[in-house]
Amino acid sequence: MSKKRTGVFVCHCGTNIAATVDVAKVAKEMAGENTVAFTQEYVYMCSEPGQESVVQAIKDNKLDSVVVTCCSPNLHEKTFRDNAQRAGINNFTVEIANIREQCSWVHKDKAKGTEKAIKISRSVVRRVNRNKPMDAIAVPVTRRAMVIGGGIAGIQAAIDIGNAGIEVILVEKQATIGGRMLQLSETFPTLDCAQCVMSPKMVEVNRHPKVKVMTYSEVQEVAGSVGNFRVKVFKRSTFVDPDKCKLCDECTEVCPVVVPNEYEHGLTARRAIYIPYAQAIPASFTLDEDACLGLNPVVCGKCKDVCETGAIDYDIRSQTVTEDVGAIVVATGFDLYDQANIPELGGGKIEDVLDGLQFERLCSASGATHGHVLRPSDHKEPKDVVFIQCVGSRDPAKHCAYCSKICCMYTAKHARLYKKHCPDGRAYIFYIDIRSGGKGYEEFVQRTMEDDDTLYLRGRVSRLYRHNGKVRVHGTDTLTGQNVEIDADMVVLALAMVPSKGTAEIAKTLKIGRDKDLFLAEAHPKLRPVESITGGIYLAGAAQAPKDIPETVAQAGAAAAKVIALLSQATLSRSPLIAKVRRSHCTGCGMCVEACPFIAIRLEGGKAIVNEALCEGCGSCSATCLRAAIDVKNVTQLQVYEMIEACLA
Amino acid sequence: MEKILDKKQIDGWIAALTAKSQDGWEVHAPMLEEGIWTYQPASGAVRLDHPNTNQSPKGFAFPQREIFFSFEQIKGEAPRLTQVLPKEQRHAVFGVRPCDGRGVPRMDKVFTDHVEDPYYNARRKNVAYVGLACNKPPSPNCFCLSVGGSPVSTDGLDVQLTDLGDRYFVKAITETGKALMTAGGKLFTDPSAADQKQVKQVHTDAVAHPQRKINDPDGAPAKLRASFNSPLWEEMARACIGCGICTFLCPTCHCFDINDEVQSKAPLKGQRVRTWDNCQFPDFTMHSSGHNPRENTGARLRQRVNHKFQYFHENFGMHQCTGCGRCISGCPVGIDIVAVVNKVTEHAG
Amino acid sequence: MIDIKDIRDTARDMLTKGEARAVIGYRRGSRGMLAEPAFITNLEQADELVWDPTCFHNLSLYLVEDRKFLAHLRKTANAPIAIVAKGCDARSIVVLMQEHYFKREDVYIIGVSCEGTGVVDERKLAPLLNGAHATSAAFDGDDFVFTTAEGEKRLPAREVMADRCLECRNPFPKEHNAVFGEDKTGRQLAEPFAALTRFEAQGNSARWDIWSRHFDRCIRCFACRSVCPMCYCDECVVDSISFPVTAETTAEDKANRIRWIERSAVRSENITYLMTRAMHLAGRCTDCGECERACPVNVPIRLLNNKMEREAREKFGYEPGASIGGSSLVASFLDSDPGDFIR
Amino acid sequence: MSEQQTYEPRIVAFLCKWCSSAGSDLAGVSRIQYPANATPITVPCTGAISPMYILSAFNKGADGVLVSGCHIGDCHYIEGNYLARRKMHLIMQLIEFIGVEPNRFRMSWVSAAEGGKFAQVITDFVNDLKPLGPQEKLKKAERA
Repeated sequence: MSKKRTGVFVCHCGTNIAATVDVAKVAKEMAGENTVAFTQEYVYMCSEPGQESVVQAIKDNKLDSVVVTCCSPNLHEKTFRDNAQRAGINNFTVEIANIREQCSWVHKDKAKGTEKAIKISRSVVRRVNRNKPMDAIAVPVTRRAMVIGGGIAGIQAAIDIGNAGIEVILVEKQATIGGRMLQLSETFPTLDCAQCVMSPKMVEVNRHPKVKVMTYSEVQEVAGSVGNFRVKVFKRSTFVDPDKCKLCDECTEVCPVVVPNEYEHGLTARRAIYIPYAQAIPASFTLDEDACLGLNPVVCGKCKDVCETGAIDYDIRSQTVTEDVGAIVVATGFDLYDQANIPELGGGKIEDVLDGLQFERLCSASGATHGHVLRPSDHKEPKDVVFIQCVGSRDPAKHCAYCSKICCMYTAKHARLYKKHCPDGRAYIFYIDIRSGGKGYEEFVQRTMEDDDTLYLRGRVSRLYRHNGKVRVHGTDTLTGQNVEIDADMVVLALAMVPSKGTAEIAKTLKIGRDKDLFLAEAHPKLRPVESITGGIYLAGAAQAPKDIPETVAQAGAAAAKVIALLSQATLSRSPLIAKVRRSHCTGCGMCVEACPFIAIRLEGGKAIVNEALCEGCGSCSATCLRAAIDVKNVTQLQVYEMIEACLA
Repeated sequence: MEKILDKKQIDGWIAALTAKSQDGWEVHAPMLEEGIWTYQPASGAVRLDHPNTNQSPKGFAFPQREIFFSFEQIKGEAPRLTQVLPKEQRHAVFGVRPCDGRGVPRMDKVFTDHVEDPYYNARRKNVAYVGLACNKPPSPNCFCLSVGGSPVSTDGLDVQLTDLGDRYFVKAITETGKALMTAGGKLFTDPSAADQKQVKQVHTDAVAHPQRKINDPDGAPAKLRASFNSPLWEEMARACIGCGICTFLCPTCHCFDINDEVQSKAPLKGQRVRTWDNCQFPDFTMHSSGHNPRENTGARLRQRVNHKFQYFHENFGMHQCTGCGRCISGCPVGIDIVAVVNKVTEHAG
Repeated sequence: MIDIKDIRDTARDMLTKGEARAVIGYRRGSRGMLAEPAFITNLEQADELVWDPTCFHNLSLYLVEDRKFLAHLRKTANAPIAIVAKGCDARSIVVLMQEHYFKREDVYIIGVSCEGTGVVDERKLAPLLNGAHATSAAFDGDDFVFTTAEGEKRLPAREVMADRCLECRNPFPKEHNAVFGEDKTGRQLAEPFAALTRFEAQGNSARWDIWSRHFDRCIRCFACRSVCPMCYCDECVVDSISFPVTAETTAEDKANRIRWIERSAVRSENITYLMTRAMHLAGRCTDCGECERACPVNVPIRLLNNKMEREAREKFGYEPGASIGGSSLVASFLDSDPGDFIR
Repeated sequence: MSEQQTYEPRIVAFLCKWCSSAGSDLAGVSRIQYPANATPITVPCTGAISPMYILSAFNKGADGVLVSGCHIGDCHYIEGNYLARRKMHLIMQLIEFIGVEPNRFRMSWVSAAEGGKFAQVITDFVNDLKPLGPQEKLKKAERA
């Protein structure tokens, strides 16, 4: 084996590095390494002349590997790897030693900074010494996509992907697509009707030749990785054949079972057989198996008897279907923060204290009151309505630390809707401050205050309780410093947005992370806001963070664009830095198989075998193997061992 | 030179040896720690009531690890080597049992007979062995009588002590021994006729004590040679686990390995060290091709036994084994060199 | 009480019917009272089998050797191998099967219950015999009976039993094909982990004082590793005595071995060796105690393994050798694993 | 100056690529100052950190060893940090058991967004290591 020839390129980064690190000394020390054949320092290695000099140096000195000691690899690893390729050597023999973010920027003492920079550089030189040239792995792509969640985000993403000619499967847990947006009455700041906007979208997606809509379905299991996922979807039986159902509603008339209607947030009840909304898609009834007396003609069977078209069939079974897709968009939306967590505001037990979505349903023409704002306790028009913002939001000590972003706007909208319904009523809004960034948003809030005569009170509400048939609101107005007491007919809480129920499970199933607030985590907060940390899985809508409809639609479009770009490639290249088994040392104990988070290792003939398409190169296998019989390429145990040695030399 | 030393005076003698600042001795004696007897620097309260030490005293001349030289190489320059010879320090080892004493000339043969090992020599010339005769066998696995030794052998020793109850009968064997005794000066008294008589009796009784027995030690070399391909080896080694207890505890096993221990890669810096090796380790004869001429425990057991009772004998005219029995007592799985030699020689006819 | 005849009959039966190609058990050795491993392949040898308090050895080690031997010859076994196994030994066999080292049907486990006692600790026995050497040892209820030149010596087993047996929680081989002796699971002769608890009661610096002396004493004969059925790796990561060279081994493989420790038996290297071994046995060690018994310089290796065993049990609810299909300690996790040490 | 003031502990810091290494980058971008005692080694995931690395670092003379990764639930590889949590618990217990100061080993969760926390973790570790003095117990002797 010919001797290794490594080039070390030390960047000054202007004075960003050179001010704290004696770059000349770093270069000199690296020149003392046995494998280093060339060293160079330069004021800006990443500049055009800097890059050119690297390319030239590789050629002139017949270098086979390169260490650039500069800024974080996140910034210029790709730059210099591309250069290496231009110079005719393999890009995986290039590594970055980070002496800026991890050294010069965080230390002032030049002697200590230099010493640390030398250790960092030396350890990377030792690592590179054993880096192997490698080619990216080409993986064929399945040109199909799945969108999980049939709200506005999911619908938009599905339509956009479908329009690019790519097959999409839209999976929705509920009996209808439409999600939260379908439950809204009007939307801010234009006050246009949500359903009027939503219904055509729902119809469009349902009729789209490239989109297959699966409602009442849940993702059960996901295997594979970017480009090639295999998804198992559990499709619950509705016991109604949508093709035969004529929406005559006769089944509900005879159904003896009454349960709270979750689509109306418990404001109304429904039967065991029901349709969520008139606009539901698929336009078909659903038989709620849990509520039904028994799916058995002997027990009840009234709905089946009354159905003229024979659409109801108790023998339709739930089934699990397997779909192969190349990319997945997760748009699982949000729920409201549970009122039970806020006992001082009644914990959800005080009558006429509603949450924002319940109020939406009251205002909605398709809702329980057909668009009349009536209070649930006595069905009278409320005269004094108190809206409370930031309930559960912006309270790191007790509830959610973050701002739910849309509550200022929808509370203003609620006040206006209320005033439209009851022009003689009084609307009060408790707020901490008003956040109305967005096109036309600030004007909208101003109009609420000025035109609609809504009373904005700056302060928190400390307590709610029933008092003389009303809800007594104890609050403070911090601007006047006065305590405020209002006997309200109705109170509406702008509860924090939280990831929808089941987000934890879906994150686990998809192997994507969640952030500190338990929303789905984007790969990078600035630069990769619609990608999850797992390749091929994208995020859209409120599952990623609280956001309003236009933002949601924009993100859905962005996610769709990412999916289209991904699936437009004939093959994908995967990082070749994956696990490799040393067969001579493997005893087939199977610990790596168990430790692997990606089900990428199996035993065959008493030895572990890595599935290159599935391995992500995390190294859990190598740290678990007692025999060092499995290693991640280019981050082998031997390399880490030598890096440790270099750090302590 | 023959003297009597009151047992109470032994610490005084050791103190006298240690005291002389110019060419003072470092004295080591068996001490009981964590249930095992080891040689430790003596600092009073030396009793010499040990059965035998857990490890033989061979490490004084042939330590388990020693540095040959240190090396350093700066990139582009020639390597610099610095020999590391042992410190000039004299060691007097007390309480050496006759079997271990007999190990000394055997080690000398290996390291000084055909070749001069400077490291061994540098240590060896500075070690004196103060032996202690075995009034009765200290271990149920003793068999020194079978290998040409005796519980009262003075072979390899500089001084021999014999326990006479409250006092030792002290006999100088070598000039070094005399010097050691002279250093004790008036602590020693001249033996009476009764003392002389008692020593003789003690020695006679010691030899008469029953021991384990190798049946045909003299015929062993030829019979082992004839039994090289015997299936018995594999059978008897079935239980062998390939650990290093037998050889590491042995007073005459001397195989070693040489390694470079690198401290720094750039500049290259480190030491070349010698460590004990062990023919029972599976990789002892492993070739880099993967071929191993002694690929099973049978071949390795044969190597150990034959080395002791055949090869060494052929080279030096004596059994290498001195019958201390440590390999038997120490073996976790019952491999018993006496039983092995007897069985092989019996089957050889 | 186990009648040795039962074990011998089973062995003979297995061999006669060809249901086992060999029986691994214990027989009388040539050294005083001590039993030694026996490899029985014919009927006459079956009568050599013994069962007494010196049957220390965890014979599952020889199942490992057997598999290695067969692999070396590229042979497959034509019949299972039968093995006499105590509770701890049987758990070792379970761990080996958990790690796919061999299959359940490859082994016929002749379980022996330790009943109310266990194996003797020679180091405890020696002072009680006043210099005499025992030529035989036998179980007798809660006593051990030793024969010496001075006659018979009866001692309560608890006084001379190995600590591992006193502290044993499962003296009965749950996994077995045949089993002899009464199941006395639940007997408690000493608190589990009693020796560990005593040791841990000492402060940090006292513990270091003791351990540093132990580490200094280690001669790296590797008896602890050699005697351990779990140390079945062809090449030990810390100090190879048997680098497996196969057709697939490249020159690079050979050159790229990591020297985690040097061969010098000095403290730092001994520590790294012993600590690595303890880590690698975590969740796998079934506390047969053979490493500690074999150690020629009395390093209390069991304490290290016990420490890991207790952590696994108390913090992760993990019992080594509990089931063949069970998960491995370090390849699995629970959401409830303690994390309060993490900042 | 007393020895304690001049003594600078040497720390090997194993950082996972996705969270803690990124967190240390953020500390850099934010110019949060912390002591220069810790040399980072970036690995894909804490799950890839073999206990051998810890032992080896101490063997080679590290005064302290830090392992830092993603918070539970945030692992880029989903489960790697769970596996690490268990392994590191065991190795930490073992190190302490033989009488090495438990403060010589540390594990932390530092996310990509926690630049300040990263700096704090290093600062605290250095402060905790200084009173302990050089680590001699597990260190290979220069020449024995």
